[in-house]
Formats: sequence, structure tokens, C-alpha cells
Amino acid sequence: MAEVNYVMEALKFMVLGMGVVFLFLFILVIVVELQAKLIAKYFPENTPIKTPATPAVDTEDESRRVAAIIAAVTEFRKNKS
Amino acid sequence: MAEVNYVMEALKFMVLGMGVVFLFLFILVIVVELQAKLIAKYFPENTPIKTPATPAVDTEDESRRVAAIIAAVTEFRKNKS
Amino acid sequence: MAEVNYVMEALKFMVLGMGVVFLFLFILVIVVELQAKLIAKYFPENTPIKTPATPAVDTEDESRRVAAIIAAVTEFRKNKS
Amino acid sequence: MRLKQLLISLLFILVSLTTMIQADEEHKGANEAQTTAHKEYHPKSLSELGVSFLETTGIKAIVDTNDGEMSSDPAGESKEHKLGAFESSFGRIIMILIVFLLFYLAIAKGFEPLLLIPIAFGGLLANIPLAHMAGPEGMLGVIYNMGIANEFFPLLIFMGVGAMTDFAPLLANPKTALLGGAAQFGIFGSLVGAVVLGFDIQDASAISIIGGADGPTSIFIANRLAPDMLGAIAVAAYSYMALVPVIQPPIMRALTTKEERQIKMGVQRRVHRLEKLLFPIVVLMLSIMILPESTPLIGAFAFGNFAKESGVVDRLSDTMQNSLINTVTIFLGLGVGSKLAADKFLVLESLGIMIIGLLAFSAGTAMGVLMAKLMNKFSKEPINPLIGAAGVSAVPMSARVVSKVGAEEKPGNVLLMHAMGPNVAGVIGSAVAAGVLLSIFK
Amino acid sequence: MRLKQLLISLLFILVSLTTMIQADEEHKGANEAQTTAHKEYHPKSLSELGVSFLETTGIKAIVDTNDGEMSSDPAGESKEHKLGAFESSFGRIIMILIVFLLFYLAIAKGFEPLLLIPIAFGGLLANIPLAHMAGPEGMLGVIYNMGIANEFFPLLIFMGVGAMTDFAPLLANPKTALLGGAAQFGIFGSLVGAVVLGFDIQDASAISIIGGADGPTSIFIANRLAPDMLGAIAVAAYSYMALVPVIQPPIMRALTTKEERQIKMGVQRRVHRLEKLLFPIVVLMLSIMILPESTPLIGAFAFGNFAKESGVVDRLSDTMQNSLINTVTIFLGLGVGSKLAADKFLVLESLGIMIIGLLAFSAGTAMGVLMAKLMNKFSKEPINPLIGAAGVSAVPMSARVVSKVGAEEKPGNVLLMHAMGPNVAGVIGSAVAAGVLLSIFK
Amino acid sequence: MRLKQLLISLLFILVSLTTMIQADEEHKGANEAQTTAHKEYHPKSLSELGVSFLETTGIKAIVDTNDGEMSSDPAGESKEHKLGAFESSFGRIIMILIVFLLFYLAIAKGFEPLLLIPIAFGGLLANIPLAHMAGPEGMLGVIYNMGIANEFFPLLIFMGVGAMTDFAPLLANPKTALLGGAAQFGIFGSLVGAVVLGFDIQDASAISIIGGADGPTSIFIANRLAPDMLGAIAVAAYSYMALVPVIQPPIMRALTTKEERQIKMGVQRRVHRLEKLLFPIVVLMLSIMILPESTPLIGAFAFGNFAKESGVVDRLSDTMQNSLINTVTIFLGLGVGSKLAADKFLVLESLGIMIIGLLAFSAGTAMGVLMAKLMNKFSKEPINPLIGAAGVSAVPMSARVVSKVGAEEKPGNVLLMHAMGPNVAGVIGSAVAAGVLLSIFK
Ligand code: NA
Ligand code: NA
Ligand code: NA
Repeated sequence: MAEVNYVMEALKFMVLGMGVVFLFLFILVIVVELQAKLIAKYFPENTPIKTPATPAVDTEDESRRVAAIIAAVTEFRKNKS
Repeated sequence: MAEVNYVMEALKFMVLGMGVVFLFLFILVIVVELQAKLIAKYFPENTPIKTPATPAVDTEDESRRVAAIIAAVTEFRKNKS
Repeated sequence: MAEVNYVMEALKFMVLGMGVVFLFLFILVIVVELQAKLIAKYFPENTPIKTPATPAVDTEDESRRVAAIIAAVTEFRKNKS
Repeated sequence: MRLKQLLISLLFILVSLTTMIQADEEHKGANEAQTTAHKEYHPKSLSELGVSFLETTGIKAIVDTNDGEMSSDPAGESKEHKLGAFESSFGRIIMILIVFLLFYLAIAKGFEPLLLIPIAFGGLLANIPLAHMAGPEGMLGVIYNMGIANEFFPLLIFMGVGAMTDFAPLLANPKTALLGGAAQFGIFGSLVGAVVLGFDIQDASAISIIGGADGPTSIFIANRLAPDMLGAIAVAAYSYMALVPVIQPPIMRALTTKEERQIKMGVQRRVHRLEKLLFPIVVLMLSIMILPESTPLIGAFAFGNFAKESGVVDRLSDTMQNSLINTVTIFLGLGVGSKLAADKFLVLESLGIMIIGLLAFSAGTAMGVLMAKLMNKFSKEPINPLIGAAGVSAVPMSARVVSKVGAEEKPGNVLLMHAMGPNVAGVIGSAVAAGVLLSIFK
Repeated sequence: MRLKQLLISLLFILVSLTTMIQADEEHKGANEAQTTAHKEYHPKSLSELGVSFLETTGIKAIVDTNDGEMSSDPAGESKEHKLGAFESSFGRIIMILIVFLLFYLAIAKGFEPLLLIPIAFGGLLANIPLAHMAGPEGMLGVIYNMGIANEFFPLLIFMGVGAMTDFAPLLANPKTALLGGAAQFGIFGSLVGAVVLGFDIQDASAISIIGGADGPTSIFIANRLAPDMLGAIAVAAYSYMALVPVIQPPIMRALTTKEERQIKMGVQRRVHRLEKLLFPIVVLMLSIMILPESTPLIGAFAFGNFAKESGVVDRLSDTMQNSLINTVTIFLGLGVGSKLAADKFLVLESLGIMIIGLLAFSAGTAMGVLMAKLMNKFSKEPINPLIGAAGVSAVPMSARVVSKVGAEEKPGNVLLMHAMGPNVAGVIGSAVAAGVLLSIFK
Repeated sequence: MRLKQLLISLLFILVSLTTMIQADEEHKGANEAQTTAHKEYHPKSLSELGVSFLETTGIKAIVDTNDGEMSSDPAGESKEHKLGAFESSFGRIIMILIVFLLFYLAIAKGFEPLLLIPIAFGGLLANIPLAHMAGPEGMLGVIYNMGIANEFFPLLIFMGVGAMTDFAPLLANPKTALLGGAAQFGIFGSLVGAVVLGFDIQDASAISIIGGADGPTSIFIANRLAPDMLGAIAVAAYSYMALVPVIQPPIMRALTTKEERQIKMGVQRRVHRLEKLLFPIVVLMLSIMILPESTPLIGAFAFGNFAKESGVVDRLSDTMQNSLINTVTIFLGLGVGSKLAADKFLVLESLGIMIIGLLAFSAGTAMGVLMAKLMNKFSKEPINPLIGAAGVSAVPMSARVVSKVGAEEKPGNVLLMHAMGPNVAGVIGSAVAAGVLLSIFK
């Protein structure tokens, strides 16, 4: 069995690897461009997809933050008068 | 050995299951009502249980939040004058 | 083999243990004092070490907080006028 | 200046490393035995390399139905089998389409996205050919073994849900808890239905818990009684929970008169803080005495609730309600999704599970409403029968549905807080029912 | 419209599923061997079912002391034994009462709730009959094996504590570190005491670490030297830490004169940022050179502190101080609680541990104060002997106690920052002491 | 009053405990077999104790090169060997100096501190003599086995990065994705270089992924193909990512003319939300069809991105971007650091890895720029060749470098958003390249 020339092998890997990477990205570019066209055609306005109300569990957290801010402003108003 | 009538078995499970669920909730209702009465009697005011100061590790966090709010108000005050 | 006097052993542990603890802390004190002197000598100003800008991923978070504060102040300004 | 820095560093590293050229020899000797043995690499021509690459593409794996690919299972080889032609080709495609449908429902229709998106994405990953992501060394398999096989994740979710739940509405009007009991008919009625459809009685029990309308409870039980059906059961449970606003109203209207639906309920009394603090302990003590099998679920739930109501460990309670439950939700979803692999999901049983799930929600709703009608007959204070529908749990969705239907019938009639009582009682009721089933099959 | 949606979805799923009725056959064949084998179900009459249900209630398990129930252990069967009559009945009840006492102390009295609530709740769950939650497949057992058996959780806690600790007060006045050394007499004094009480010398060492007044250190060492006593040691450690404001003041007053207690200490110098940055590295290097056995603890602590002081990884340091330490605290508490099962906790040793723990805190406080008196004699700058009491650590509780006692003696005398020096030095001192004990029993 | 409390509690516990003095006997019997067997303790004189203590100091372990200490490995004894003289003495010291250098670079120079600080600290802990922190029972070993050996942590990081990434710049100008392809020449060019340097072809492949300039990808692949080199590969990858602002500009300037560098690019079109939502799915579907081996990486990344773009699971997406990724970053760093133990890192291979890493970044940059020049020739809209350099990824560092160099050449020319396209494409490109290498060595 002849000795393996590993540099040769590595060069083959390079051809395969760069080939697959480019192939992948090339198809990706085509699909993405096609998709952009389709979306522009069928969903012309940029207000897509209803966003449902955020889940209930979040609101309390939100309200706490708001409360902190209100408190700050109240505090300030009090200090001024 | 006769063939098992599994529908019959499932119906038995239903009797047992609904029975236990109701028994559980029924006892729960009684205990909770009793508890409410006892609490109303022995802890009439609704200011129970001392809340000890929040643990030390929290304070820094808290103070940062306060600092942010103070900064906001200061900023505003500066902008106004 | 004579019976072991474990209280004696525990006392020996105490000598060893307290000895090592004090040795450790004693060396620590010396090193730390030396270090303080060296730093005071070579880095006289207390503005050491550049702090590189916080990583990119953080900024958005930061800006949200700022936004909240700005909103609070704006809100307050609006309410007043 | 930065360049100088770079050069100095490299120099330093270089010097360090060269010091040990001789040391390296020593290492080589010692290390000889333990170096990772690489498979020997056999050189290939470029075209051979290309062909062997094409052999590993996903397209080839899907088109070639007879490539001997194995299924994946977190439990490893003992649970794996050679994929059939359908399972390794059209099966995957159908599953990917079902996943896309779930994405659509979650995003555009707001169907329980917090769980359906991770589950569906896990399903997508599980159906990738050759990648074996659901195998014991794949990401989904690792997650599954970390917290689903041992039921840890559903319990953590339940702990977080406990920390989010406020029992004040139930404590203000305890007898509405019975409505949360009646709705468990959804479980036991559909158990009978599943047996009629031909399911083995243990599988039927696992499926019927869908009627409890609590995701973690369903996953917990499915994992114990019928792990192969976990994917279909979880998807059915969360899908129907999302469909509560569609399924419940017609049933609620069919079983009540207009007068009943217009009944006003009084203002709830204020609940003492001590009552809320003691409640999780009371529930847990009861389940210890009556039904220890239900204590993993009720214990986790009670812990979360107790931590919140204690008021002294807000750091922990906040963590349970936020970063912890969020992290676990991601993992739970992905892990459950691993059971959406075509070879596990695309079986006739899944169709049966979907049908029974619908039956279960309907039966639970109906029985809850009927029980409320009955209670209204015998109660001093009026009870609007609509609130019985909230007994199926699906917290807080079904309570909101009740409130909405009530407000439609009589503007200004706010039933929300009254419906929250049966709603949270339904969680406890389902956990008790689950305990009964576990104790039967123990 | 939503209904339409529902119907379409169901139709889609139905169609998908029916495509594979034929495919199903294929699956059945392949799957045959690997389907979960259910235990065969034997039909029962309704009364049989009822009786067998009653057999599984918790009340029955507690009343029937001779039912052959096994204990649970995260390590599995090899560490389990048949429960004795007392362990399976009154034992559980007593433990549940103790748990309630701990709840009361944590909530109403503010005793270290962040750890006592999870520990006590874990204890409650561990004492549930039949549920085996502390077994290898129960929730507590899963947690225990995940992070306590391998000492991972105490180290993560220590990392978080490191990220929360500010060494500036110690760096401003380094020689106060010696006070943190003297207080370690609490460890070694109580070691002698424990041996006198009859404990095996290794167990005595594990117990004595309570005197270090650091929870994670105690858990770490208990797990290495005497895992069976982990529950009692952790409960004692945290209980007495909570009792620091009760235990320390009388001892502090008894050992000092009024004049000493009124000593004022100067303003601390400003500490350079570089000193703080280098400090964790210095401590770690020292422990590497002198006592590698202490490096897991000191390493984790130093990492947290270094991450914080570096100022460039605030994301990570914040996580260590918040979501990570909170999550781990929940798990650590529940896992430690698993050792509060009656068969593990209700042994005479626990009583001894409680007594020694009190002794340890007292001895540490006394020696810290005496050492401070001594230092005051020989120091140029005056040292208020009270700050020696902070050397036991229990950060930051004991430093606050010192400050409070000092302010009572002389209003306006703020000792807090001066007490923080010995306080944080006490953490290092205990870790060193722990390393010494580990190196002896290695 | 508090004292009273204390006394009552103690009394209560005392009473409880004494009830079972008799019960204790029963326990003793049952427990006999399962008590932890302590090693018998042999009494020592004080000087013996002192000597045996000195035997366990770190100084002694470092000075005595022939003490038979074993190396540590998370995989346990089968991968451990007796440490050589160099490995157990100077080797440790050199590694600790390297760790200090990394600290300096991370803190004072801002080199990727989020990862280099945990990695370097892990390296420090791994080089502690006698403590075996990188062994299967040490903290680092526990972490390694928890999430690195099974590649879970790099995938979680990738998921978080996905949730942080905005693909709008790429979608606005898709063909710039090809630049992210060209830059992968950094991987394959350095693969050839590594083979020339004498590395085994599988090791060479593992090393070459440094050229992908993505930390998680590098760690993932290193773990699969050459786990022994994981430490050096991770350190090289993150170090050179930090050096991107030093390495890239000279290469960029050398390969472009001043006119080219001054090219202005137009304003990017607005991207529809649906495009962003579908993009992760499209990428994943492509990788399923072409290269299933890349799907663990791309799947995790796509999941994070999809969760973010869905807009309905912000709770989960926030968790991925914050507490989850932060926690995992801490663990990943510490775990990778375990491979910086002297016996693993101080081998000639590490020097080679450092050299190849530099080569890889340079080659990738060069090819990206050249490709951009070529595209500029054939494109209708002008393309500034500088943006090709961003194709190596190192998100978002290299895009910023491009923008900075561009602005220096022509003030007011903002290339940032244009560079972000190739930048994020480079992440995908590297994952694809990684998949190709995995498929070869499968
Ligand atoms: Na329910
Ligand atoms: Na201490
Ligand atoms: Na890349």
C-alpha cells in the first residue's frame, strides 16, 4: 500500500468544502431573493402577522416597572413643591 | 379465565376517580372554611406576620434602581432649568 | 494496640488547624500590605485599568432601560403642562 | 501599540512553548496509551469524496427509503429500530408540514406559543434524517434525559405556575372548588371513551389526562404511563388548551338558559394573608393523607405558591416565575418535541388521541357547567353556571372565556374573579385525578 | 372564523394521519419488540378497587407501622433500609412539626428564609409516606444527585457569594483579617467538644464546621465527611446564623469593658481598584501553595469575586449574583431538605449537632473578641474589640450586630465597615479550616 | 423576646429528639449495614500531623517532581496518566503565567473578556496540584461532563447567539452572503497548512475550524474530532477573534486600492417582517436537505433566531439572550478551561495551533476581500471590497473593523450595515463547513 499524501487529501477537502459552502449559500441567495419577491407580492404592506397580547404572566412584572417610574415622578413632584 | 370487559373497568375507574376528587375537594372546602373562621377570630386585623427586612444581598440591587430613577429625575430637572 | 484518646487527637487538630489558619491569614496580610504599597507607588492615581466599552450585546438592554426613564420623564412633563 | 501587544504576547507564548520541546518527549511517552485513537483515514479520489458526500445528504436519505437508517430514542439503542420506508421518507415530510402548521397556529393565531413553538421546533429537529438529534447523544436526547425521562422539568414548571397562582378567589368562595372537581369528568369520561376506541387501559389513562387541561400534569402522567405517546399527548393538550375559546362557548350556551347566564354574583370578601399562606400547606397535607401519589405534582405546586405567599423569599419566587420557568419551558418544549419524530407520532394512536382530547375538553366543560347549575339550585348566594366551565383549568384562559361570555350576555357582569376559583381548583383536581390513576397502575 | 381554523387544522391532521393507516402496519411490525411492556392489568370489582385505593393512602401508611415500607435515598437501594415502626409513623409527624417550626421561624422571625424555606419544604416532601421523593427517581433525589452529591451546588453558591462580596474594608485594614482567623476557634473548639460528646472524630470534624458560620462551606464539608448528617448540619448552621443577633451580644458584652466598647475607629482609606482586582488572585495563589484541599471552595469564591472586580464581565457577574444563585439556592435547599427524612434526622446525633452548633458560635465569637482585645493592646491605631465578633462570618449579619452593639454603647459610633473586614476574612478563614480538616481525612 | 423564642424552639427540638431515644435503638439496628464506613483513623503525634500536612501543600507538590501525582480528566481514570516531572512542576507555573497573560489581555485590552475570563480562570483551577478539579468529581470535571462532553453548552450558546442576531442586513442584500462563503477559505486553507505542519488530518480539520471565527462552532467540532486539543483551539479561537482589529486592517489595505476602499454603498431596503421570520426556517431546511451533519449547529441557531423573530415568545427569547446564555457562558468557559492543564496544553501541538489560527484568520480575510473585489467587478450596484473581510464572522467585531477602515478612507462612508450581511453569513458558512468536515470523518 502506497504512502498517503495527506496534503493532497487536504486539498481535496478544500475543493469539496468550498464547493459545498458556496453551493449552500448560492441556493440560499436564490431562495431568499425569491421569497422576498413573493412576500412583496402577496403581503405588500409591512404590517404582517397579528401579535397576540403578551401572556398574562408578564403584566404584573410590567406594572411593577411602571409603578417604579410613577413613584419616581411623584417623588420628584413632591420634592419640588 | 373470562375475557376482561375493559369498558366496565374504565367505568369503575371513573367512579373511584370522581369519588376521590370530590372527597378531596370537599374536605378541602371544609378545612379552608374552618381555617378562615379561626383566622378571622384570632387574627382579626388584616396586618398579619411581620415582614422582616429584605435580605442584605438585595439592597444593592434596589439602590441601583433607585439611583437610576434619581438620575432620571435629576436629568429632567437639569434640562428644565 | 492501646486505645486511642480521641480528645487528645482533637486537640492536636486544633493546634494544627488554628496554626494553619493564622499562618495563611498572616501571610495574606503581609502580601496584601506589600501589594498596597507597590500599587500606591506605581499606579498613584486611582484611575487604573481602561474599562473597554461593554460588549455589544448589552447595549440594547441598556438603551431599553434609558428609554423607560426617558418615557417616564416625558410622561411627567406632559402631565404637568 | 496594539500590534506591539500582539507580538509580545505571541512571543511570550512561543517562548513558553519552546521551553518544553524536550518536555514534550516525556509527555509523548506517558501519553502514548491514552491518545484518542482516530479511525484510520483512507484516501479517496475527489469523485469518490463527492459521491460519499452525496450519500450523506438529507435529500438522498429521504428519497432512498431503504437505506437502513435507524430511529432515534433518548434511551439509546435498546429502544431503536430500523426505520420503515414510510417513516424515513413521507413520514418525515408530513411531520415537517405538521410542524409548520403548529408554527402558523402559534404565531398567527396565538395558540399557546410559549410551549407550541419549542415543541414544534423540537419536532422539526427530531425529523431531520441522519442527524439523530433525538438520540442519546443528540441535543434533544440530552435534554430529554436531563429532565423529561425523570419528570423533573414538568415539576419545575408546576413550581413556577404555583408561584404565579393567586388562590384568593378560591379562598373567598371555597365551595366553588367543587366545580373544579366536576370538570375532572373530562378525564374520566374520556378514559371510558379511549377504552371504547380500543386503547389499552393504561394508555387510555395516560391520554385521558388531557382532560385535566394542565400541560405539566399531562406530561408527567404520559411519561409514567405511556412514554411513547408523550409527543401526541402534549401536542393535543396544548392545542386544545389554545382552542378553549373556540370549544367552550357553544357548550356553555347549550347547557344554560339566558337567565342563568345573566346571574350576577356578589363582590368577593377580602382574604386574609394568613389564609393564602396556609392554603398550599393545607392542600399538600391533604394530599399526603389521602393520596401520596399526587404529592410530586401538588408538592411542587405548593412549594412555588408557598414561596410566593411567604413574602420573605421574593428573590426565589421571582426566579421561579421568570428565568427558571422560562429556561425549563425551552427545554421541556424541545424535549417533548423529540417525540414528534415520524416513527413515534405518525401512528394511528395519535389520531385517536386528538379525538379523545376534544372529547375530554368538551366533557369537562359540560360537567362543570352542569354542576354549577346544580349548586345554583341549592346555594343561598346565586352562582352563575358559566363559571363551572372554568373548572377544566387551562389557567387563566378558561376563566377569561367565562368572563367574556358572561359580559356578552349582560354587559357589566364581571365574572372573572368568580371564575378564577374553579379555575385554580381545577389544577388541584387534575393533580388528584392524576394521583388516582397513578395509584391504580402502580 | 376561529372555528373554521380549527376544523381545517383537524382535517389536515386527520388526512395526514389516515395516509398512514397502511404505513402503520409496517411500524407495528418493526416496533413490536420495543413497545413499552405494560404490566398486565387484572380487573377488580369496585369494592376491591376501593380497598386497594385505601391501602395506598398516606393515613394508612402512617397508622400501619408494620407495612414494610422502605426508606428513600438518592443513592438508591444500596443505602435504603426497611423503615422501623417509629420512623414510618410518629417520626414523620414529629419531622413535619419541626418543618412547621422552621417555616414559622423563617417567615415570622426572619430566620435566614432564603435557605430555611427551601430546606424545610424539602424536609416536608421527604417525609411523605410512599411517595419516595428523596429516592433516586423522586424530585428531591434527582436534585440531590444533580448537585449535592458532587458538591456542585455549594460551590456555585460560593461563586455567587464571591461576586457579591466587597473586600475593600478588609484591604483598607488588612490586619483585621487575623480576627477572622481567631474566630475559627469556633470550629476547632467545637471539634473537641463533639469528640467529648462521643462523636466519631470524622463526624465531629464535619459537625464542627458549623462554627465557620458559612452555609456552603458546611454543606460542602458535611457532604464529604459525614453525608448522613447533612440535614442536621445544614439546619443547625443556618438556624444559628439566623440567631447571631441573639447569641452574640451577651458574649460580646461579657468579654469587654464599657470603655473598650466605646472605642472609636478612624475613617478607612480609599482602596485602589487594582488592589481589589488582585485580591482574589492573591488569596487563591496562597491557598494553592499552602492548602490545595481548600481550593475548590476558595477557587469558586475567588472566581466570583474576580469576575465582579474585573469590571469587564458584568453580564456574568450579575448572573452569578442573581438568576444563577437564586436557582441554585432553590435546588440546594430542596436537596438538603431530603436529608430531613425522619429516618435520617431523628437520631440522637441531631441533638448533639444542635448543642455543638450553639457551642461553636459562642466559642468563635468569644475568641474573636478576645483576639481583638489583644490586638487593641498592641496596635497603634485603636481597635474596638467588638469587631472581633464579626470574624465568625455569617456575612453580613454579624457585622451588623457589631455595628448595632457599638452604636448602643456610643451613639454615632459606626463600626459597620470596620467589622466587614474580619467578617469577610472569616469566610476565607473557614474555607482554610475546612481544607485542613479535609487534608487530614483524605 | 427573641431569646425566649430561641429557648422555646430549642426546647421543642429537644423534646422531639428525646422522644426517640428508644426509637434510636431500632434505627441503629436497621441502619447498621448502611452507615457510611469511615476509613479508620490512625492517631498521630503532633509532629507527624505537621509533617503529613506539609506533604499535602501545593508548594511541596510542585517542588517534588517525582511524587507520582496523576493527571486529571473529566472522563476519569481511563484517560489519566502519571504526571511527568515537567508537567507537575514548571509546566503548572508556565500555565499559570499564561493564565495571567490572558487575564491581562481580557481586562486591560478588552480581549473577548466574556469568554477568556472564565476560560482562563478554569485554566488556573485546572493547574492546581492535588486538587483534581478537572477530574470527574472536581467542579470543572462535573461541568465538562454536564455540557461539553455532550456538546450541549456550545449549542445553547449558539441558540442564544441566534436569538441575538438580526438577519435584516443580509436579507436586504442577499448576494453578500457569498462573501461569507469565500471567507471560509480561512478554514480550508489552514487545513492544508496544518497538514503541512505535520498534524494528522483529523486533528488538522479540528484546528482549521478556528478560521470560522465562531467560538461555539470551534468548540463543537474540536470536541468531536480532537477533544485533547480543545483547550488550545478554544483559546486560539477567542484570542484571534479579539485580535481581529489588529489582524484584518493591514490585509484589507494590502489587497484593495484606495478607490475601491472609498466606494459608497446605497441605503439598504427595508426588510419585511415575514422575510426575517422565514429566514431561519429556510436556512434550516436547506441544511437538512444538503448537509444534515450541520443541523445541530444550524438548528440551535435557527431556533434562537426563530423564537426572536416570531415575536410571540419574548419571554423565552429574552431568557436565551440573557440569563441562559450568561449561565452557560460561565460553565462553558470553566469547562473549556479544564483543558488548559499543563499536561494537555503544554504540548508542541499548541504552538502549531496558535500559528495556524493566525494563518486561518488572515487567509479568510484575504479571500473575503478578493471575492468582494470580484463581485464588485460584475455587480450592477457598487460593492466596497472591504466588506468581504467581515465574512470571517467574529460577529460583530469584524463588521465594525470594516466600518472603521471604511470611514478612515472616506469620512461619512458608513459600511456597518453592509458589512453585517457577510458577517452573519459567515456564521452560517462556518457551520456548513463544519458539517462538511464532520461528514468526512463520520
Ligand atoms: Na385541570
Ligand atoms: Na467563617
Ligand atoms: Na464564520
